[in-house]
Amino acid sequence: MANTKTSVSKQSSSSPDSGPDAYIQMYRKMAGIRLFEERVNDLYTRALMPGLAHLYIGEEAVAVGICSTLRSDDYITSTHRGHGHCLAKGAAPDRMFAELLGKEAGYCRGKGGSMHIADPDTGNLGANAIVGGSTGIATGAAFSAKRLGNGRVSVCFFGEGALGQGVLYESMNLAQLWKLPVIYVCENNTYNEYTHYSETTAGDVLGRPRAFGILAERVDGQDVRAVHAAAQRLVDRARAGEGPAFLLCDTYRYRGHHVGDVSREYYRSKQEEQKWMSERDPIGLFSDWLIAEHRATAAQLQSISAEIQSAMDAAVQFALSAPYPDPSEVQQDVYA
Amino acid sequence: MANTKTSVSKQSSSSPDSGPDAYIQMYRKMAGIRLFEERVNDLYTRALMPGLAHLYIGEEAVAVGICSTLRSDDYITSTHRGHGHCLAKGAAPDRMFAELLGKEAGYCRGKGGSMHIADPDTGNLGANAIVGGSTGIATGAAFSAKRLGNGRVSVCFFGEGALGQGVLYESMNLAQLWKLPVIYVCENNTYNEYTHYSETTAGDVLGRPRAFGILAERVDGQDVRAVHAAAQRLVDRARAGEGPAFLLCDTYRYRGHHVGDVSREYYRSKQEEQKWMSERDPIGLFSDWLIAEHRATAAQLQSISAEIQSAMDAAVQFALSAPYPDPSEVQQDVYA
Amino acid sequence: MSTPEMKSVMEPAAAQRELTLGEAIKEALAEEMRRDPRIVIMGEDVAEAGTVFKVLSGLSAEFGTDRVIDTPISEAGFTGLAIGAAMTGLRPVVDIMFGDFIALVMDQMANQAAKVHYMSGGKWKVPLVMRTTLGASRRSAAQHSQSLHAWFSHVPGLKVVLPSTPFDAKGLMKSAIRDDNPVIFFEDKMMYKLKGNVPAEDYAIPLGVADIKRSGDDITLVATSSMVQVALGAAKMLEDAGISAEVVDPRTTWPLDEETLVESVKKTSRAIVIDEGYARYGVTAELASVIAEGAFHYLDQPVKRIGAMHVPIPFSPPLEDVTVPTEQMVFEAARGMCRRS
Amino acid sequence: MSTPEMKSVMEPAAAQRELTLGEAIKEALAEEMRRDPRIVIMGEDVAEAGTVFKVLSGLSAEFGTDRVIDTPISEAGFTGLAIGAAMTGLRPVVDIMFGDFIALVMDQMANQAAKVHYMSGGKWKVPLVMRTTLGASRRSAAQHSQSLHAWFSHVPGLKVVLPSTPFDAKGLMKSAIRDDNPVIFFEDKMMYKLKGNVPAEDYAIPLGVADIKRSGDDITLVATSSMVQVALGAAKMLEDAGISAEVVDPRTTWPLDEETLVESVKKTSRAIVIDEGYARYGVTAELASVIAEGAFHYLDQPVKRIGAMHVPIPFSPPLEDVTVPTEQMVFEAARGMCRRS
Ligand SMILES: Cc1ncc(C[n+]2csc(CCOP(=O)(O)OP(=O)(O)O)c2C)c(N)n1
Ligand SMILES: Cc1ncc(C[n+]2csc(CCOP(=O)(O)OP(=O)(O)O)c2C)c(N)n1
Ligand SMILES: [Mg+2]
Ligand SMILES: [Mg+2]
Repeated sequence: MANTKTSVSKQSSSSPDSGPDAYIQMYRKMAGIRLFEERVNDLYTRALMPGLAHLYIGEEAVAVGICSTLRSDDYITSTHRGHGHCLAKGAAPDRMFAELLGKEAGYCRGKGGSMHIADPDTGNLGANAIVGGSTGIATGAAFSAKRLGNGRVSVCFFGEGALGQGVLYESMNLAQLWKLPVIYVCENNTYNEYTHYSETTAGDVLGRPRAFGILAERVDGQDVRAVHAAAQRLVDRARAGEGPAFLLCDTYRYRGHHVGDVSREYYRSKQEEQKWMSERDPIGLFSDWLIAEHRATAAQLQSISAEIQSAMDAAVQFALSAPYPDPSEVQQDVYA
Repeated sequence: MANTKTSVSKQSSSSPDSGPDAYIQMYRKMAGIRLFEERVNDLYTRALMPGLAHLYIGEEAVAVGICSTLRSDDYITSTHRGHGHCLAKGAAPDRMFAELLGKEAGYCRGKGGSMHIADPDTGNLGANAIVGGSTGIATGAAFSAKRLGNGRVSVCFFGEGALGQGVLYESMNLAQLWKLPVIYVCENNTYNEYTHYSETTAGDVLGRPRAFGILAERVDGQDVRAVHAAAQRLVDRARAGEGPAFLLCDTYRYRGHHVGDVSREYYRSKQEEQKWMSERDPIGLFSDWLIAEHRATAAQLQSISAEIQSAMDAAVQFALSAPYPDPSEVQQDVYA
Repeated sequence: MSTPEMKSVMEPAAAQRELTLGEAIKEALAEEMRRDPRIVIMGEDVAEAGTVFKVLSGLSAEFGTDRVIDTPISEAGFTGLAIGAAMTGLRPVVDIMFGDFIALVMDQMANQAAKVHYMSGGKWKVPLVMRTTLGASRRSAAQHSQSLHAWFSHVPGLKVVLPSTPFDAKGLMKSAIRDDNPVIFFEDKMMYKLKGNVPAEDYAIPLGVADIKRSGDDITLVATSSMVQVALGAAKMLEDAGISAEVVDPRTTWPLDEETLVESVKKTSRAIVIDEGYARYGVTAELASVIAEGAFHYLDQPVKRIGAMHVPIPFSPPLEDVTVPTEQMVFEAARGMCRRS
Repeated sequence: MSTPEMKSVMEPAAAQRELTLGEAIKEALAEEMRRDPRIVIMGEDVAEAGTVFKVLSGLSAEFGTDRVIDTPISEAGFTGLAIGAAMTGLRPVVDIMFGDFIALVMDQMANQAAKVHYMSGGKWKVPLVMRTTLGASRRSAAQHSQSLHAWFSHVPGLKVVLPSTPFDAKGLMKSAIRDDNPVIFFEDKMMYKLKGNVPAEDYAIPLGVADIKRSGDDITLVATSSMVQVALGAAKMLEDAGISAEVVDPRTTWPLDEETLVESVKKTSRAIVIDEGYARYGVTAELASVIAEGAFHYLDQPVKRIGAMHVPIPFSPPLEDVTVPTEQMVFEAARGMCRRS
């Protein structure tokens, strides 16, 4: 049996790979996700988007901090709240929007929708609408990577609600037994739908991976540099064959569980929301830092946003005018 | 979230409830289980018993140490290796044998067999042939006990193989969140069937319940007094409303995974078996202690064994000559 | 719209009260919880949120969060817990948010709950109700759209209920709660807002009694859950085309009221079975087989089965729309059958 | 005993080699593993122990414990892992010791493996084989005796194989391994020692092609897995009674070779469907429906279904014995049907 590693080495939160360009790149991704999600909100409330939309707004630093340490052939699995992960891993907004609208040009030809974006070209094994449903899949991709010796790592994103699912523990046990290059990223945004996580989660979250001998760390999920630095260490370690890790990211979703969840007072206060948005906004914190450290000017950041806005305009336009798949496609791709 | 309690208070291994009579009673139970299982082995190898038989020989101190702290209306759930638990909780050998032979006089009218002995009169919720399958049930019985305020506790017996099943973690989380009077008793007999537990179990076993905030202790499962003392503390605590606990008992099964598992050299050595049997036999250790402490003489213990032997003769005879259920019973009791 | 036994409660003026199907279910639960303190509800977001479909809104306010209990996202764990609680003196109602998630509780339901009574020789009982959903058409994609009631219907020891109207929902829920066996209650997500007559008086509809939702002579439409509404819609279209359709709702797939199904088809000599689960190895296969066996010499053509198309449910609206049975489909199939012979 | 395509490999003298069904499965796995290094086997006690049924004995010695991998008792976990591995370049063969335990992997198989290809618009593939068992009669009681293949047969995206002879087992296993979809391979525990002809040459039997195991004119016995052996036994008894029975084995419940089933019944005009799963909402319902629909005008009486009795499988031998279909039962049913008309 492996030893339990519980120590967390405190390092500076800026990592060697993150030169000024890398930081701007991360900023661009975070702003891109934020603006993408704003458009989703808009499409949804204008009844142009079918189904459900779970927005990632407020949590951008997690996906970007992690994915900025990954190679494009590394794997991720994602969740019902998955747009941010997919974009951070390299998905193009136009095909994302197309998928969200059920169009043929979407990543899944419209068959998956918001909760099932998948894309082999960016190593995206798929968003998953079963809470905890992808923990085995992510672990299996790490198994392949190790077996095939291709040096890839696999990242399993999940909300803290997935801590309730037994398959997570089964997967972590396997990962540690077989020393697989998988990083379990727990996005603790404080709520399982409409229930505070403290009502569903006994004991100590980090103790859970640690009980299986898995190196586990906790990081401020609103600080993209901290997330990036922690992820870089864990990813490097996994790539070097040193086994799995678990990263707990404290974060917050600004909006409802899904777009339709508008009256939230019965489970959380407006003050709480306001506090996170005004004091802990990942994009605000990061842009303040970039400006204070003279890595960018406010004007530069604004022009990046403007650039993204017009790219989003075009992407939305692309998706809105793209055709639906022909109904005859419905029986295609049931079997390979 | 509840705090993680990790401290284990070291107490004397003799407990206040265990006067001389109580010890003799425990000895009687342990010898009873051993001799019961010898008869099962005999019946099985003489092809008089259908199905499979998983013997508890070598592990008697666990079931007896635990159940000797329970009230008759307390609950237990058991496993495929369940005869010892059922007997320790109060089942009568004659109806046990009858069940093992598929007779109408058996605890389940022959419908359950060796792996499904159940008996409301002794609080036995049932043995279970799904590894980990009863962790929820035991937790639910504790939920009822707390809700109904009847002061009962529930004990969930399982082998260390069940540490592989996610539902155990889901159950422990619920038990700690809701402070339920349930004791998880992990019988680590070193093997999951034909695989050493170290090949299937990453990290630290006690860390697992502790991660959920559950008080967890480890005890020598061959020392019935130690098991009894630890159980007494945990059961008292649960009964007092202080919540669940986990007791890891190190033990060993002397025989094969089931009676038919006779060539075991490929997964464990004869020396290993011999060592446990000669040095760590729970009945031998306990009788040595009883004699050394002048709580019983060798002659007294021998006469107890002789008594049990003739009771077993009668019980086996009862079962062998008992009738099978009428085939028309097959459609009874599908629905209540 | 009622079984013979139920007629009396349907007749009086009080019967004119209208509830939605969701309200009818909540009312059944509330009334039973007032009557029997052993009943507890547990599931994800059932308390203050009143479930994601808001079906249980207000129950936690009346009964407290000690009896309407939010759980972690641990379907297998809390189902197992509920089984143990049911064995030891409580009567839990377990909420599984989407029917697709029953895949996570198959061991607890099929290997444990369904078998406890039998394996113990009739000694332990599991009085448990599992409420869950079925039905597509909400653009929820493949993991939130399935109708998997065939799985449970296949397992002896379980009972499976599929209400199609608010009246039935309330009466069947009462029987489910009062039953001493594990009962799974499937609610079509698209029907929660459906309104119908629900008398204020206490009544229960026995499990295992089919209901003739509409009488007719030319063809029998056997339908379950929301497909009953589809069949009734098709029956109206057929009426305009001069065809008289009888709509029979088994209401429970197990126990199954074979006789009512078979007698109807003996009368009409034609049958279509409509169920929103996959037709392949699904509920339509059993119902069609029962009819084909029981009414063999009366049938003038094969029983037709209509179910979900045998594909994972796609997200894209124009694709999803062709996977589920519609009034038009049933109408055309029925008209074709009535013309042919 | 062979499909048309397979005839050639059956004819030569080499075909006289006999293997048990267990050996045939092992040989298929070993040959494919030699051919394709991407294949790995994982499951509980599959390595040195060679499974509890000893079916894989020796494979870990040849291929190493890196390719024949013992897992913890975590059916959902290692199935999920295998799905991810299948998506990313390996071809895992997963072993679920008893078919009853598939209840633990329904989410992984039905919500994940079955849907990945479709949900991703055809981009990701899941080339995975799940081997598991079915069948009662071993006095193993209710949680170790079920035949739950109907559950998987109901789920689009999965393929389901039920070999009935060593020859079929080897050829079907090869196709299952070479298939790019999740395939579940159900092996009857009671058939592992069954001997039969298995040619040494490489061959594969396509999935979705039924096999006429015996020709006859008076009645068609459609049977799956070990029930094929039961049907063949009954056919011999029937022959002595002057009745000529045709035995048709679909070999895969999905894809399903409807045509061969229907054509046989068109010829004989009588059919019995025999499957060891529960008849209710089970495989017999689908097969009977397909026949009743496809051969409606040829049938002179209803298709008869014979499956496990609708009860949890009891432990006690005299009880268990009456729950499973026997040669005698099939013989009597067939004789009754042939007399009646
Ligand atoms: C197995 C399962 N159970 C329940 C649900 C319904 N559900 C969807 S999201 C969600 C809450 C998830 O919370 P968390 O994991 O914290 O993710 P978040 O939404 O906060 O990002 C639930 C219960 C589901 N999709 N899958
Ligand atoms: C869910 C499940 N998977 C696999 C099995 C087959 N099986 C029966 S006993 C056993 C080993 C159990 O090991 P452990 O829990 O340590 O108990 P022990 O036999 O050592 O008492 C296995 C794998 C099972 N019964 N249930
Ligand atoms: Mg959350
Ligand atoms: Mg063990």
